[in-house]
Amino acid sequence: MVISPIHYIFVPLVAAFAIPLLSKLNKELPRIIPGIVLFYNIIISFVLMQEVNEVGYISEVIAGWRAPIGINLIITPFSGFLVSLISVLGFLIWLYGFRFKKVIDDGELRSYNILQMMMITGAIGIIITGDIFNLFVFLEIVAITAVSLTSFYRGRDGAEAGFKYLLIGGFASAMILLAILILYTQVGTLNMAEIAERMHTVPTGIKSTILILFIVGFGIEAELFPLNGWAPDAYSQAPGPTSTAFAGIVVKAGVYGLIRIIFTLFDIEGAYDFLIIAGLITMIIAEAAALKQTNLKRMLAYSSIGQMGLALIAFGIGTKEAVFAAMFLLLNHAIIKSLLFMTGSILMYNSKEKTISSLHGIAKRLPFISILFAIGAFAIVGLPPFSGFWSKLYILSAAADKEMIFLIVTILAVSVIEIIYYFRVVSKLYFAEGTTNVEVYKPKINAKISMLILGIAIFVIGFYPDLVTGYLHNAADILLDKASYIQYVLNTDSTIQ
Amino acid sequence: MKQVFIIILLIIIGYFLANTFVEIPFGGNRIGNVESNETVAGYYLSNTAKKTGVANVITAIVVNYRGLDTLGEVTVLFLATTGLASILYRRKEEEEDTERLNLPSSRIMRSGVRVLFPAIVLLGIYVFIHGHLTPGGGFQGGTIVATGFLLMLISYKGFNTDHNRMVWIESLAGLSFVGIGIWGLLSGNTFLENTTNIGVVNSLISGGLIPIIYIVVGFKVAVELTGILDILLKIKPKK
Amino acid sequence: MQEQFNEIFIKYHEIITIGVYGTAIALMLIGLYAILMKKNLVKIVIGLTILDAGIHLLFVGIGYIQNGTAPIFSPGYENSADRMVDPVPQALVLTAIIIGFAVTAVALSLVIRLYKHHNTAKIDQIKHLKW
Amino acid sequence: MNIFFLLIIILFSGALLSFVSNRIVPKISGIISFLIISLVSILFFSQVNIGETFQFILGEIPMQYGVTPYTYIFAIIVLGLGTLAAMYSIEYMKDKDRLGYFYSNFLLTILGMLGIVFSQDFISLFIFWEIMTWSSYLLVIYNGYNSRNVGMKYMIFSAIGAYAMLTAIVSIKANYGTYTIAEAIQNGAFNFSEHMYIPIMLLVGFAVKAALMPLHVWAPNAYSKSPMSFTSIFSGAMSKMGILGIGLVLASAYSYSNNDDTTNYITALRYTLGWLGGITAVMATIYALIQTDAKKLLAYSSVAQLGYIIVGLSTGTELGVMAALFLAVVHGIFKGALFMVVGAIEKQVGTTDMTKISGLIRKMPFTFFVALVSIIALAGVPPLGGFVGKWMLYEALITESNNYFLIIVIFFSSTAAFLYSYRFLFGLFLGQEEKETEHVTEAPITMIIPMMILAILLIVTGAFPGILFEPISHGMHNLGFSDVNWSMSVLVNVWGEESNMTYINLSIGIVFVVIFAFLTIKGYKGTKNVGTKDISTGGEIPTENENLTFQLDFFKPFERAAAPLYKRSMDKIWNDLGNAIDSLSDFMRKIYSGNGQTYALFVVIFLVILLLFKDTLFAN
Repeated sequence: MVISPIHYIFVPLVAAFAIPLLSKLNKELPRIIPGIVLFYNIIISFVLMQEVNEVGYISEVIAGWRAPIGINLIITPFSGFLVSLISVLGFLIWLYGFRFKKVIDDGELRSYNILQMMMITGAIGIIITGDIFNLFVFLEIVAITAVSLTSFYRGRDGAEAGFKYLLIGGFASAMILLAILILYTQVGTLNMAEIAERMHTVPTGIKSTILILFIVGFGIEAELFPLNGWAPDAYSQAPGPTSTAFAGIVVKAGVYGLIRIIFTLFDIEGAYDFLIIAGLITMIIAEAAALKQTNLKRMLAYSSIGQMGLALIAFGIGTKEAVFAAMFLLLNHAIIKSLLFMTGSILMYNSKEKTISSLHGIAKRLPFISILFAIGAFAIVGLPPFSGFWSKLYILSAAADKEMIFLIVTILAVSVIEIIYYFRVVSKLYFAEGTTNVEVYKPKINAKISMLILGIAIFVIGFYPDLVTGYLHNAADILLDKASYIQYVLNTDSTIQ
Repeated sequence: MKQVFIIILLIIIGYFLANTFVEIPFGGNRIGNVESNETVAGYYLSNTAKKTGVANVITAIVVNYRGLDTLGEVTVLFLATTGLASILYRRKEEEEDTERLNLPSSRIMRSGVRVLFPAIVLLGIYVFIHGHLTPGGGFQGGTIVATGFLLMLISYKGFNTDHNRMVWIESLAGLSFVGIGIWGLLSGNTFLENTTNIGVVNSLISGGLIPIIYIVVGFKVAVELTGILDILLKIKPKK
Repeated sequence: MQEQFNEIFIKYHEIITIGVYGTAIALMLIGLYAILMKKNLVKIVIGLTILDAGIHLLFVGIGYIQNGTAPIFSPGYENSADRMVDPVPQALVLTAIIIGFAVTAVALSLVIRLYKHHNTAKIDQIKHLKW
Repeated sequence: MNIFFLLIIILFSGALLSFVSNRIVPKISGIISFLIISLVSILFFSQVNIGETFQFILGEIPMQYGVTPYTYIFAIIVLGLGTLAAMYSIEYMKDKDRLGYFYSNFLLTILGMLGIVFSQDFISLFIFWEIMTWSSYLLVIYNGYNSRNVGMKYMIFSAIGAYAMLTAIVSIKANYGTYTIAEAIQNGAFNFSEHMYIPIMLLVGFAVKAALMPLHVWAPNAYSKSPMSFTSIFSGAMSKMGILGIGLVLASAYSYSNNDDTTNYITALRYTLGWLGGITAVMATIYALIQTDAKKLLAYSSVAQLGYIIVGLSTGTELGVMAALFLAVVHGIFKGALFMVVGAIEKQVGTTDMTKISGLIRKMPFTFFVALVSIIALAGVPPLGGFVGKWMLYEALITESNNYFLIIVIFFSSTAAFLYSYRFLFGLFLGQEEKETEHVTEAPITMIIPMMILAILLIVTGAFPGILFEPISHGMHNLGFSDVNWSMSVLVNVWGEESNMTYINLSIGIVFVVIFAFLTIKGYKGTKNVGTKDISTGGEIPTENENLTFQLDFFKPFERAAAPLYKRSMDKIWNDLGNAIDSLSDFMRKIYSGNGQTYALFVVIFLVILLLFKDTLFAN
């Protein structure tokens, strides 16, 4: 059995269905199996990423029907990159969450592991599927698991956050369903490549209505401004590993969905400008809201929303350099924000009042966590030589090429706000007079390893960005080359390429 | 005030939706501007009987052409059950303090349900076994079976589902669905590929793996729906 | 009988169209209204299902073709593929319904949790997480 | 391996090493960092050839390292001062904790500055600039939580500056197709006629570090709150990085000014900068007068001195620029020395509040000597380097600019500088001894040595300014200015008159020494040491805790006269702005009301808005 994209889906499914049975065998198995599965994902990813970088596309059809008839899974360099990122992060998050104290103390472990693993699988599915309705199904997998995980802790607020998420998420699924419905009446197919091919036959009025419905639907997952009310609540109430996965994985899938819709499916010029405007508003409001937060995880959530706004701006600029920069930002954001959430969750766990101000001088007690948090904070605001700098530079450079000075100034002004609130936390961690004899919970070695890996990644990419730039350039080129995508999906007969 | 504002918003949405659907003729023979033989629907209608041996085109689409959707769907259900279990999770000691919600049910209800229950379950099983021939299939059949269990749950206080057995059925059904998919990958080229003999259209044993998958789905849906109902009913704290 | 139906269909096509689409869209709007106006959590969940129901109805509606039959090759009707209604929306709506069911189930379980913690089911009283 | 790389790697690994080593052997990281910086200095001055460049590609951006004659001047400041400060801080920091943290950031700051000197392209310039910024931020907040707001202000302004710079950099790339500094200048990136915002943004970025007027508010507090061994390079060397940039931009801007279009802009720019520099100098001087904390006094004085330098650069003439560069180097030396002096006092006495201590001259004679020499240089009194610079500056202003009002302003501020110089010297070292300072002893030898070296350098540069003229004139050639005639200690002005610094300095010097000796001998005989409390006025004997130091209300009348100026400080304006942004953001987050239904309403409103504007938004 050669490694092919479907392995991303059936391996976790087998594991998910088997876990309830295996948990009768041994109490530890439900915790260990997801790790094996997620590690296998990494192997698949690297095999496929190598391949896709040379070939350009990898397509696999399901049930033996060629592309428009059956569902196909397609890996482009861009999606291959995202999937690899998600796989690696997924594994690290598992490693981090393995024996995560509060999860064990509070809640049903078996469900937790299944849900966490399936959320990652759903996100991967969103990215690799080539069929619009299949995308919807995977989106729902993510939504259900995400909501359940948000309400995982049995405290009062978990359910509230979960309900908000569900309400808005229900909206999202309704909108996407409606959009798929109208789209189907116009093009008579559900395959994305074929939709893209036939899109020019759709009347403009209907086309823009479909696009709007899609934007609202995926915008909710990608945390666009007026649609992201659920996000800070969900991020702050979910268990630590889950909020890490939200920031590192789920939101990436949402953004990818939005980008796929706009870049591949539609050929509407205005959509790019819309992305810029929406991204800008999202970024400004989210960062402004982050400035005054008292809960660390909530602050990180707003910051995450802001970063996604920046990514959308970069995608909206639409040139090859800009798309490349946006991908770089996604990479950076995944790594850095995951690190921040991982460390932030542990910090918050040790804070009695769950506020930033109660973290006075905790660095003395938790030096390892604190320094990683500081590194993450430095990286996310884009200070060289950390990795966040490069993505910011590339985005600005791409914006400058299009003479968008106002955009540059706004992005940088927002960055100043970002610096303020991150540095406020860092200096509080290190320089406030602290109560030093408080009992603190120190993470176990597995969590430390996974955080350390992310920390090292920040440095490696920061010092040597060329490690990824070549691949990402290729990915950006292919993402913008819609014609070859259509050509490839529709005219290749062989089942696995 | 808020009400008026919201109604205005809804009217605008309604207007735009209506505007869109005006351009989609109801009952029209064509889909959009694409000739019907170019749509996937056209392909399915003209090729299903030949290529899959399934009389019910919808079943062919659900289970075979778009089998991954169905797998995803089953997964969604499975995850909903799991999620429910985690959201409404109770510790051992709390578990003892809760009991199932028992609505006061009349004798007529109890007697009627007792009579109907086997029939309903049988109907359900019939529906998912004949999913490839007649309207219906795994989901519909599973739902019918679950309805039978719902009736039992609300009318008999002492009726309890066997959790252990349900977990087994659920897991095995799921595993066999994926297993069939993997078997397609091993014996053919692609996941869920229908590599067995497709048989004669309109006979019970036809369509290769499609009816088997649908039966599996039927079991899974039935068990999962019952499980969800069971969990949701079991919320009443013991006095 | 078939002819008669055809005749009626053509004659009242407009009205039927408005009836089918209008009902579906009206359902969606009712669902939206419930979501936006009703304070009770359960009613909001019901609104969500009504919204879904409207969309499902639209799905089925667009698949219909004039004078169509169910897309099942019953014995003796093997060659009637051109008269069958579009099967794809029906297959999709099946999936959509199940997903809707799952979402509703999770939503209701959350409502149970919320009611237990807050002792109320009013959405505007459940806002501990804000700003 | 390439020498530039090597130096940077040595510094970087030194930073890591000093961080780690402190955990293994306590207190060793000071010595390590001193050795590392010395090694780097030796390697730099022996191995690096001016003009040599090294190119490589990082992140798909071609980068170029090298040293031009112009940046060489700044390398001298950075490495010289850095080595001495590292030596100084071994003792100064001895009793503090988090030494690993301090020294690793110290080395990173040096790395950043050295990197800026090396950078021949904007991206590496920016990278090193930011490294310098955040590592120095970490040092500013070193003294603890109370300094947090100071650090925050510093970081905010640095970020504003850096991002203004980044905007300019990416615009240069977009419009002129290069990141390399030399090519950008060649392609006319800084001519003001097209893309005027590029040079302005760059200037803003550099001006923040040079503490130019509206952007200076971080400086006084940041200078005074950070550890003194660091402040000596913070104020002495790091502010010069801003000068480096401003000089570069202005020099290339001037080189376009033969073009008619740009001449007007350039003139406007010169006036603006000149005035900003002048106002900075005056205001900072006035503020320096009322400070009672010696550190703060020096901090304001630093800002004022930087103002002079910018005035010099703004003249755009050979003499003016040369004066500015000369002042930059000399300022680095004497301000470095002065902060070290204050640091020594802080370490030995425990406070730098001038109302609490006085009469340290007997306790710390060497420190006093250094302070005296540096203050003389600062005030621009003849025999020392400061005088030469100011002389040149005045000459440049008088002869080649007809902006007489600016000259008056500069003169005024220069004169006012005497007042605070006097206060500093008198307050700390002269006057009666306080009881509290009885136990005070002279600073340790490793702290005295660097201060002494700096003091001697000041005397040497005063007598033979040619030592500095040589690298500076090379640098000016590099910037495109023709040269001022100079020899080792002779300047020739436009009228052809020679001013021989040796004669001027020697004659004034001799007069000074004679008077000094006379006063000392005469004064020493007749003085009787009394404490401040050893008085009685009208039969009243002051109690122990009554503060009667000479320093109290030192410039009270002046303070009263300048009161309106103190009321409206730039500080307040910026604070109001910050508060406004704060409350705006507080308002914005109210959008997230916490009610799930409201969020749903947002979604619907968003949908409706998009639907209503769909034709304008998504018209194809």
